[in-house]
Amino acid sequence: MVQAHQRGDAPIHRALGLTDEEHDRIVAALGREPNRAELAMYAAMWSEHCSYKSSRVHLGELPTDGPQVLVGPGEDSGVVDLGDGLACAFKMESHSHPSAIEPYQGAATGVGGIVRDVLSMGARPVALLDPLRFGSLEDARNRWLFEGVVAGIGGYGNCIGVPTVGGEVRFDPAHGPNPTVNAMCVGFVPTDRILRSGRGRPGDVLLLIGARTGRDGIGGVSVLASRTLGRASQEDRPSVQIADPFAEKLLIEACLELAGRGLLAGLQDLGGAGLTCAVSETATVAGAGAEIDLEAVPLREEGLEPFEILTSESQERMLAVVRPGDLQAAREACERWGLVSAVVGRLTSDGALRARSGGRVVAEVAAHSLTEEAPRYRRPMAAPPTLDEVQADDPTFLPPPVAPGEAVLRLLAAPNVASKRWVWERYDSIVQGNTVAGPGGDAAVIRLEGSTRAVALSTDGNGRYGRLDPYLGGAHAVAESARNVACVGARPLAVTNCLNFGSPERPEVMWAFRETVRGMGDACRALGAPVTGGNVSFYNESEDSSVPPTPIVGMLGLLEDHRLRLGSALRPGMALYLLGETFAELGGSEYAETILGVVRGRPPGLDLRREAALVTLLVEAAGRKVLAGAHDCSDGGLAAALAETAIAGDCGFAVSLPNHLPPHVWLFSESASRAVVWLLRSSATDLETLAEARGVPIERIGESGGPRMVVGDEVDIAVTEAAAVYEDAIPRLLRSGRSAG
Amino acid sequence: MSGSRVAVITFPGSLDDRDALRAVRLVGGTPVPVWHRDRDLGGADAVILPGGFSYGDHLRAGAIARFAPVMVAVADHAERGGPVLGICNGFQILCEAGLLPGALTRNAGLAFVCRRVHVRCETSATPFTSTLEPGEVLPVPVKHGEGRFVADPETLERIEDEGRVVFRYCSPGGDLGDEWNPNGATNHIAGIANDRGNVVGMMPHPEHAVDPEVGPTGGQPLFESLLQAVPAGV
Amino acid sequence: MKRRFEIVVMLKPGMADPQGRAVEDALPTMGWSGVTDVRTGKHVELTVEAESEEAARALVEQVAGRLLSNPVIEEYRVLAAEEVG
Amino acid sequence: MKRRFEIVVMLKPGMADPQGRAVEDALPTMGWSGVTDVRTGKHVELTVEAESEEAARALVEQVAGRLLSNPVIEEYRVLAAEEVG
Ligand SMILES: Nc1ncnc2c1ncn2[C@@H]1O[C@H](COP(=O)(O)OP(=O)(O)O)[C@@H](O)[C@H]1O
Ligand SMILES: [Mg+2]
Repeated sequence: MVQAHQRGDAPIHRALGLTDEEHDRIVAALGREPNRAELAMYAAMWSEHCSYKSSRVHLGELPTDGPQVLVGPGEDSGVVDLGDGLACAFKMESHSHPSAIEPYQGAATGVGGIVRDVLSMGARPVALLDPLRFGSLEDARNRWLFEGVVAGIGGYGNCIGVPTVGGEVRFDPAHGPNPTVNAMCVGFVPTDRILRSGRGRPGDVLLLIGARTGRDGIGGVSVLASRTLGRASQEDRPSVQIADPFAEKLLIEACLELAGRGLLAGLQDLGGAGLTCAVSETATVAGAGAEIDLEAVPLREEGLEPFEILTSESQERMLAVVRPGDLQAAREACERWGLVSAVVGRLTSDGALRARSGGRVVAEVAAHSLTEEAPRYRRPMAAPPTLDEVQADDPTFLPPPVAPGEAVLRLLAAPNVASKRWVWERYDSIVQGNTVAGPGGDAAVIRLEGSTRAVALSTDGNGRYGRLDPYLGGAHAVAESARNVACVGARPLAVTNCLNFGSPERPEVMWAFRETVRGMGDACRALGAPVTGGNVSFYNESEDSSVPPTPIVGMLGLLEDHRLRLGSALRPGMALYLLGETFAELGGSEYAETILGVVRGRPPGLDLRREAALVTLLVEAAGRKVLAGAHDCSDGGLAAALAETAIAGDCGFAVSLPNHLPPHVWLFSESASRAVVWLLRSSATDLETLAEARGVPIERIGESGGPRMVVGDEVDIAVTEAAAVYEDAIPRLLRSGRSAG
Repeated sequence: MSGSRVAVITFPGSLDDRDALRAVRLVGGTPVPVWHRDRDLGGADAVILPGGFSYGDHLRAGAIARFAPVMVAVADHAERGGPVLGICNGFQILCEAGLLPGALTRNAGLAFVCRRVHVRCETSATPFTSTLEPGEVLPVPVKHGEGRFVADPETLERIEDEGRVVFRYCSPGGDLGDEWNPNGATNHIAGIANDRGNVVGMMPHPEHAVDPEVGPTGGQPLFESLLQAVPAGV
Repeated sequence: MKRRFEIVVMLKPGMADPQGRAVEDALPTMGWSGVTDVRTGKHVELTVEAESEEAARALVEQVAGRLLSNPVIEEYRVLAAEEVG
Repeated sequence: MKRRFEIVVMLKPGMADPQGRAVEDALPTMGWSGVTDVRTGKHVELTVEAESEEAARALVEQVAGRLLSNPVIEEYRVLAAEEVG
């Protein structure tokens, strides 16, 4: 029988991250005190991480539908239509907390988790991207985190055979104690084979597939997500797990075989809150209940308590919903792939989630009380008092301390701008044989086998902008990622995102969060790219510091014919154009941070109509073969964009300066909605006509060719010199640590 | 007409098996998928051990896979002089199984490396290089963490003297040098053959270098050579 | 005075050991039965030059605890050292 | 009768050990001096059930020599076994 949980133990619920009010809600929901197992279940399910209790009310403002959306937020990952009977499932998630204490395993298990989210939809994972944020590489601990995280992402992605084709790395002192480690996975699934949840029926069998269950992340969800890192890192050891990518690879193949043979009524990954979450969600969406037998769960070690089995977050497990008639075939398929499978329960017709152990009921709660009745908070919000002053202080008009030529080289060596080759050469970006364009360009391109169609992928988020103006930070993240996919010729289709913030219990954090979501929402609406899913990671804080607002956007673009894809490597003998208009906007720019040493002022403005026009123009011009190549302007402005294309193509250029702006402003301003494009001179009028039709400002700035990068009388640098600086910047920072003391 | 039958083995953790099957198809051969528990090669004329992380590459790459039931059939096939190509993890498995000499150890840089490299063909005397001239340079990708070929001095000398080095990492122009060697392999060795030349192992991925849409095409000659070596229906 | 130390770094008890598990699962298929609880870890040998045994040991403890292992997931032990003149 | 064995697998003396070298190079940057000849290897622990000590040992030698180590590049040693009931 269920034994009562004494008020005297009240601190337990607090230790599990539940407030006294939440504890009372549980008592109300049950009509009695919860026992330990039930308390653990609620603690896990009502944690910020699982319930989104602080963010839900705001996320509701994001646009989520469009004709292309087949599955919106709420499921394990969103799914959009790619045409030709194929759909794309994709999602992004954070694994920053574990990565901060065990970078390799923390990052590796993060990849595993997001892959299972995509697998849950019945989709084959076809690509990974990894947006990362660290403190300065001058610091030994940050180098340890950086190298460990990159090794962990590669160690996992490479071993499961899913190419890692893109991502970002940015550096900001505020990320030192709180690195941000996000991972995005993209999968393909035939439209008629998408596994939507809610197909389960009473009587269906719950089949647990994959790794055995151990004492992993017990209460970890609560502790990890509800306590600040400083306190957690002592308590949360079991929450860092050892990744088993080999088991994940088998899990992928087994689950896809089951899905392909139509043996699944549903498929759920086991993530936060483990079995409790998977079973209660499966039951809730099916409008059913569930009976589970904890003794049937294959264990890695003896003596697990019921509450441990119920909330264990052991990796590399999936829960399949199987019709009784299909059970044997399903289990045989698992065996063939060398995977343990176990019938752990079945769906029932009453709404109760009932867990038995040794024949006796150890937990019994209404399934929906764990999910739908989780608390929701509209937490207090307040803009940080100092923000106005910081924004008012605009660096744009400070005198340039160095000549433009030197500034260009210093920007190319700035970690945010410098080549990330050191990172992406550690990732298998070609396995599966469909990588038309891997890392190094504006967006990665993955073709749909047997079709001319392809998806274009990019992740973006500029920490400086978010810090100075969260609304613009959110909007720019969407705009830049749309620009990036448009620069390869793809039309923005849909967005996933990961919102990395500090404690939602602090009004200025909650305010920044709301502003960020507003900015993202407006940009997504303007660019016709709805949000199909994402993840919120709060409590990215340690005692003394918090991450700045760090929204990261993952954009999915569609390329009708990947043979018309644009590259970002400059070719000689072309006419160089700048699309979009340049304003005196150095606020929050890479130039301001690297050359002037200030992160102040107002970030570049964003006219979403202009951004949408630029995106449409790029897609149109690429589709009509007017362009030879394109590269968007982002960190470091026009100067960095030009230099990057020159380095990529080992080809110089000569451009002339306009007279309406000071050279350093024109070169380094980060005005949005701009891209550099090059084309045969014979196509020039076509482009100009298209640009005029779309109302996109266009300026012929020069020609490509020769071994040097020349800008008026201000800049004259050999491409090889620039390339050396650009490529060696990050390796040099890592080496410096090894030699110097 | 259906071309020569080329088996591609799938071990638990194989990753590039689909790519190898696709490459065989692309050059006009008949791909024959074979499972690690199978005891025969499905009547194939040649067999490819594909890249990947068989058994998670635990202990050492290939250490567990070489015990798979199908490896008996692979050994028999090799014994009869049938063509065997081990790519990346397949190369590692062949070394672990003793079908090729030496071993593949942790990259000198201690990190996985995925990069387009160039390799120089050193001999035409294998079923996979018969259409190539020694000295020909092929652009192909590598992607591995344990690709540094090593062997004891005597073995190394024998391999070199007997002309059993099939490929060496090189510059686009065919020159040798550490800057062109992605893993620190001894003598820049990227691929070797057994004494009869019918068993070849290589770290680079020819199966990822046959389709111009997704990469270089330096792998095509290997598959074309193979189809010539084992004509359809012979 | 030089001493040679051996350090063993193993995952903490209870932590999953995928490599050990893979080996254990593979053994029967290779015809070896009766082997259980396979755990794998790192073995490091190094030579330390220091005035005293204590100083050397202290250094080894430092290196083992801060560089060779991560206390969050691993534990280490230092095996008996031997003098190497 | 069950016995717990420990097996150490190290690269052969002549073989380059880049990982050991990396550790050695990292030490001074962390302020530790006097450490040399760092060699890294694998440490494996396993439990064997067999009638006799001899039978158990024979099995361990098999597993260590044919699976856990590759004689081309590595050598192994079996550390003293202990009974675990
Ligand atoms: N962590 C990473 N993993 C994989 N690829 C990365 C990573 N960081 C950067 N890249 C790649 O390097 C290129 C440049 O990155 P970035 O400067 O962020 O591009 P952009 O500024 O156009 O968004 C992109 O192709 C990106 O995918
Ligand atoms: Mg870009």
